[in-house]
Amino acid sequence: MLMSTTTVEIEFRTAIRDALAEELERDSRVIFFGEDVAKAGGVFAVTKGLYERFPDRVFDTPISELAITGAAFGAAVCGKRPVIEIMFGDFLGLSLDSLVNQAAKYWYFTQGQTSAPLVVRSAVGAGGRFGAIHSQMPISWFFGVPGLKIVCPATPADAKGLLKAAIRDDNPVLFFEHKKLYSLKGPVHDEVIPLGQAAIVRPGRDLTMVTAMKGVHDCLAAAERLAERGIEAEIVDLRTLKPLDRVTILASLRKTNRLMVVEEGPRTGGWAGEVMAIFVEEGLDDLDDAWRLCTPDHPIPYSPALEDAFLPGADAIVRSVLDRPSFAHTA
Amino acid sequence: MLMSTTTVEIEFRTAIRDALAEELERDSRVIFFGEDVAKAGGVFAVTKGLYERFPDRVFDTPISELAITGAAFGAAVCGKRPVIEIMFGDFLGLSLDSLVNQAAKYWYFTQGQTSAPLVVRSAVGAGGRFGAIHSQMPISWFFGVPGLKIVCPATPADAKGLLKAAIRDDNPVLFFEHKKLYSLKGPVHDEVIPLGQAAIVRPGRDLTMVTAMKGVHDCLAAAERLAERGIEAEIVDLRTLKPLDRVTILASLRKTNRLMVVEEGPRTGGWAGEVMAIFVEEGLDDLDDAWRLCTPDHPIPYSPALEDAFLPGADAIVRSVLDRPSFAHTA
Amino acid sequence: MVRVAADLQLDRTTYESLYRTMVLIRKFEEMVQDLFERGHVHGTTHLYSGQEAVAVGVASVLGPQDRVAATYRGHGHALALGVPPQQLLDEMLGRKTGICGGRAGSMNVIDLEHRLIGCFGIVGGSIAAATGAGLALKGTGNVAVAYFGDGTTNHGYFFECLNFAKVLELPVVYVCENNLYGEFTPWEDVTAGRIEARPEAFELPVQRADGNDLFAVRDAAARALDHARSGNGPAFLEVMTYRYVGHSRSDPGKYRKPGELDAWRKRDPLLIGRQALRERYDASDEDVDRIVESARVELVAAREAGLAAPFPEPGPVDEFKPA
Amino acid sequence: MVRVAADLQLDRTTYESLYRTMVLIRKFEEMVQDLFERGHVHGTTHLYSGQEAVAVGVASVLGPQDRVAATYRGHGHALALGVPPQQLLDEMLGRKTGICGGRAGSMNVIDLEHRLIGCFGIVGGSIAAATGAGLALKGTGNVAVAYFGDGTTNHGYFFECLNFAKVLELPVVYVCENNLYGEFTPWEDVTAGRIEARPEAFELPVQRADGNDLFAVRDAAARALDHARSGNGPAFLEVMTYRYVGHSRSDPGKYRKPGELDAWRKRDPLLIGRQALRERYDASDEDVDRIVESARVELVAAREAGLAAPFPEPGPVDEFKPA
Ligand SMILES: Cc1ncc(C[n+]2csc(CCOP(=O)(O)OP(=O)(O)O)c2C)c(N)n1
Ligand SMILES: Cc1ncc(C[n+]2csc(CCOP(=O)(O)OP(=O)(O)O)c2C)c(N)n1
Ligand SMILES: [Mg+2]
Ligand SMILES: [Mg+2]
Repeated sequence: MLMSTTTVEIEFRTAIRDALAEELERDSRVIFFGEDVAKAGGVFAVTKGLYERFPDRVFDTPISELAITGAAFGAAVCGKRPVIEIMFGDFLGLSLDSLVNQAAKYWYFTQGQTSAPLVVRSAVGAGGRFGAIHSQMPISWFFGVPGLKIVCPATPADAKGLLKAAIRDDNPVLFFEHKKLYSLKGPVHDEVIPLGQAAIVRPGRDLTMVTAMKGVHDCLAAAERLAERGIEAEIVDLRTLKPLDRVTILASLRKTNRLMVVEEGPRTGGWAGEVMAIFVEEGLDDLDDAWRLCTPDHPIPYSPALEDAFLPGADAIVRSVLDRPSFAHTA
Repeated sequence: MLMSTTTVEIEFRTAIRDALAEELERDSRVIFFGEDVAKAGGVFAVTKGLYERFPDRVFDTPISELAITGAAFGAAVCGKRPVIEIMFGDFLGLSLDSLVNQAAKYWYFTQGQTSAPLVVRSAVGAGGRFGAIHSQMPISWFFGVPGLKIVCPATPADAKGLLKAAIRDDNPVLFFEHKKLYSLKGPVHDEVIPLGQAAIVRPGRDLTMVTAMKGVHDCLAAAERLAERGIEAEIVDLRTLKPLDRVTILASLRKTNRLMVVEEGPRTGGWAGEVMAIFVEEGLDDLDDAWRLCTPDHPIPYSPALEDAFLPGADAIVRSVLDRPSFAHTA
Repeated sequence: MVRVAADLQLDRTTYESLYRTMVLIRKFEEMVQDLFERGHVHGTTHLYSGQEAVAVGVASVLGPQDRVAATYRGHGHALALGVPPQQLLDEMLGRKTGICGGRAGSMNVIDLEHRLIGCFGIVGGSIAAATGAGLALKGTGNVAVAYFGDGTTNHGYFFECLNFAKVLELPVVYVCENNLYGEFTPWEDVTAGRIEARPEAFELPVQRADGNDLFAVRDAAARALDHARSGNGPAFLEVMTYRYVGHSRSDPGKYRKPGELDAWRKRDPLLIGRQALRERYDASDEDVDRIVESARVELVAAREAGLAAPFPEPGPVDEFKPA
Repeated sequence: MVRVAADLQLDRTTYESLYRTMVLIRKFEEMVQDLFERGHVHGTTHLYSGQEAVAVGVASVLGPQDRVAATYRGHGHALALGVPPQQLLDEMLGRKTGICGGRAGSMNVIDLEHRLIGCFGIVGGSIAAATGAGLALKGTGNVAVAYFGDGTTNHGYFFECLNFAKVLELPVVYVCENNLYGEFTPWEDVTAGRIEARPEAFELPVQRADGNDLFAVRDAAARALDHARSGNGPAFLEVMTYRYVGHSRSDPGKYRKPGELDAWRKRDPLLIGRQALRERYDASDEDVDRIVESARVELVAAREAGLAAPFPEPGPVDEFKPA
């Protein structure tokens, strides 16, 4: 292609499709399979047209998550670069055994001789009224597993650049796509974005907001409103949860001394706790305040009246900041 | 029984067997099943003799973790109180879907009309040279799931009292048995020990060690050696990881101002991070120092030479304390 | 298996009420689709239109203490079991008056009072739940029923549970609703061999029935239930049927073979039902229309009341059931 | 399936080397057990004694680019594939010189150089891995082999993968080593119907063979491999065999039927192998003893070297493979 950057805005879902297409094109070891991903193009219309272009390497499977994930592992250690789709992240419980017990340990067992380079794409997150079993964030199920990378893009550009990096990565990678972002439009580039690097998507001096995926947009909206009150939030989009970019987080905290972690996911046992633990371990001297805004510790409700209140949107973020003693004077 | 307390010491495994037997005796809704648990009495000889006493309610199953866990759920919502054994905690990936997507959500969906009262017993933990796929701590897979209780006993008395409580509890409960504790002897009582209450197993003023399971014994041994140097560690045995006893932890921290969390499990994404996050959120003013001692972020090695170095035993705990600036003068 | 001539036992009143339930389900689904399009029902729904004879036929031979586990495509199963349409609709509307207070939504309906231990959004979840229910019911003379689709017969839950139930001789009837597709994929494309060969391999008694004919379903279900109820272990039923609308909201619908939908519409369970009312029970067209109208009226009222019902109030929720 | 008269192609030298491998496996396992009892091998081990003809028979007809996935009971499969006994032993001893540097241990051995993509500690893991290997090998003329036991045929992985492989026509040979027990449980107690009925339901070609007779295994394996290699999709092989020692270290061993062990010992694969050497190849007792002795000597040396080998040094390990 001639243009390395384009100002044309494309949808998040298209960015993912383009990344897949370009990697399938670039590397004949890449294969892509899952339920209804080929002929039908995916239930979120993410993968339309790929089967037509790569009929030998894009295919539909039975409804068999154990087999799909296990087969991805076996193919990966025999030279392929499989990308699989597990339709909803909520179904990843059925993939966990294979990912954790096989894929994540291969690199260690073989002493670096080889590894299991595979990518699991999965639609996650709430807000779509899909109810408690089609809206979860399965991150906490995997976050404590050594050897698995976890990618969580917030924009079309990151979705594309990170997915390409994930496919080229030699480790098993979980690639989470927030359903509420699929229709988000934005510019994209041809860059491969390295895994493990957070991005400062808004600079600020008063407070560091650490977040990911849809949370980035909620934080951005909240930050605008906080700015009207003179509070300048710096927003760290983690982009990759594993490996976690401690350097960027800590650099921001050294500036602001205040940490707010915004995670869509249950408060107990989420990655927000890990970010806070890192802060304590590495930034104790700079610590003025630190807290997290997550979802309550109960299943995700279906009713719009309940789901909206359940999720940490921009309103809740603003409120949560203004509730802190150190910002109370601005409230 | 006449004696409500006995000074006879029994093994951890016997305490579990007794709890099962007494609950099977007390409540005819209790059923117990799993792989090789009945006729053979379990691979760790925990459940010997139960089948002979309760042939209708204790039975062997096929090697089918999906079915075992799913059947426990279905039986629980139809009036039974199932206890299942998943032989090694490492296999719980195969149980996750049913526990997370069905059992943990029933109470919420039915608005408290009913719930899924089931217990999953499982042998966990390293140190037995079982290698990376028979030594894991699956806690992090479940720790972020609302609606699941997690019990982690450290002594025969707690194993018995907590298992009885788990069986009587109306929620799904994961009951983890550390392999290295099975042969540990100790006194037992007839008490049912409420879930969600930590125990101060050693008082101290200088430092709070928060830990569980085998870590309790390692911390106790380390504390004796630290005491020789004038450092008095208070040890909190969590006993239940979910619900987590914040009150006991925070009370101890108000006294010592220093927190060390000792967790057998990968540093990233473990429950140690959650304890530190709680400390930050609720105890920030009292914070002098806080850190965690966990296992490195890679799979568990088989070789004794590697496994011993991998695990946070008493030596490592002592070293870790003496490495802190605030204790450096005593080193 | 014992042969039960279930159809002979159906008097006109009973059959009329079964026919009415089929009509109610169809109209309920049409209403849900309409309310979805108007933004009152949210997220996604999986409609049962076309498969009514299965749920109603099976439910017609269930006992009061039997238990049922259904799927995300569960409105029909729920209504056939007697879940009040009002409460079911209110759930979909996200109202406080919903059967689960608006917490669960279309895919996760539970109504223990009406024998429905759950609708399960995970493929295979219904099979596991019913297998466990069978464990609880063993020896009581009651039976657990699992509904699931053709696509689900490729799932680990299916195989593990069928074997489990057979080994333990559990009273479970597994009802596979073969509607030719799992989502957008024809079942033959992803399924090796015949579906019935699978339960046969586990030595379960297997029946196939016309899923659009209530009498055929009822007859086969009665035999399967009887087998399980009498302590002979699990039984399997494959019913051939067809869904008229998309798998769920986002269905591109390209997969149907030309003429397929029309051919099935000619064998519409409501059409067959109406014919039966006329031919077997001598009902007039007006008699049938009166039934249809009564179902319509009931749903019009439900719709109105549902749309007027209050939303639940957000508030703190206990994570655990207290002691 | 094409019939390959594999046994006819075995010249004496080749057969002698296969027989020697069987002997090597037996003696290796005896050595491991002894070293376990002396505290040099740790944790748990699952020995292959009694099943040698399976691993050696199948391996004897594998091609150089085929791939194998084995189980926690994998020493025999590894040795049959050519994994050096020294490196395998050193792994069990936890030494730096082990095939995985002491990191993996008995249950998780991997040796890609010798076609072994892994030994899998999770029941069914080998089946999934081989299925994926088949995906990678499709169209290359190479085949993936999965080993697993009777008990594993009740696991979700088994069913999902067999269906998956058949639907996608993957070149995989599934070898079920039916040794009558899964851990301490007789297979009939937990298995509904015949095992072969399951792959049959998926329309895989199925063979049963005497797992204690290398020629029988080899013959059946050659046919199954040929089927898969020629692009006809997966094939299934059930071999009947018996393990002499406990399932693993903690085996109470109460479950064996009286006389069963003795009866199987009379059909010991080494006995049958020795007979074949004598009868089919005219070898003398001394010829055979010389082979046995050579295996013994190799292992005595391996034992000595293994016990003298260094332990790995603990040190920081990268969580991820760097770019
Ligand atoms: C474990 C799991 N995998 C995938 C899905 C997504 N999904 C929902 S319905 C469905 C198709 C099921 O087809 P079938 O069993 O034939 O039932 P039908 O919808 O046709 O009634 C799929 C793949 C799911 N809900 N759960
Ligand atoms: C998923 C899983 N469940 C349970 C176990 C424990 N386990 C190890 S071997 C075994 C028995 C397997 O029996 P079989 O398949 O017949 O193989 P064999 O050991 O007889 O060779 C069991 C239950 C396991 N490793 N993985
Ligand atoms: Mg279907
Ligand atoms: Mg076996």
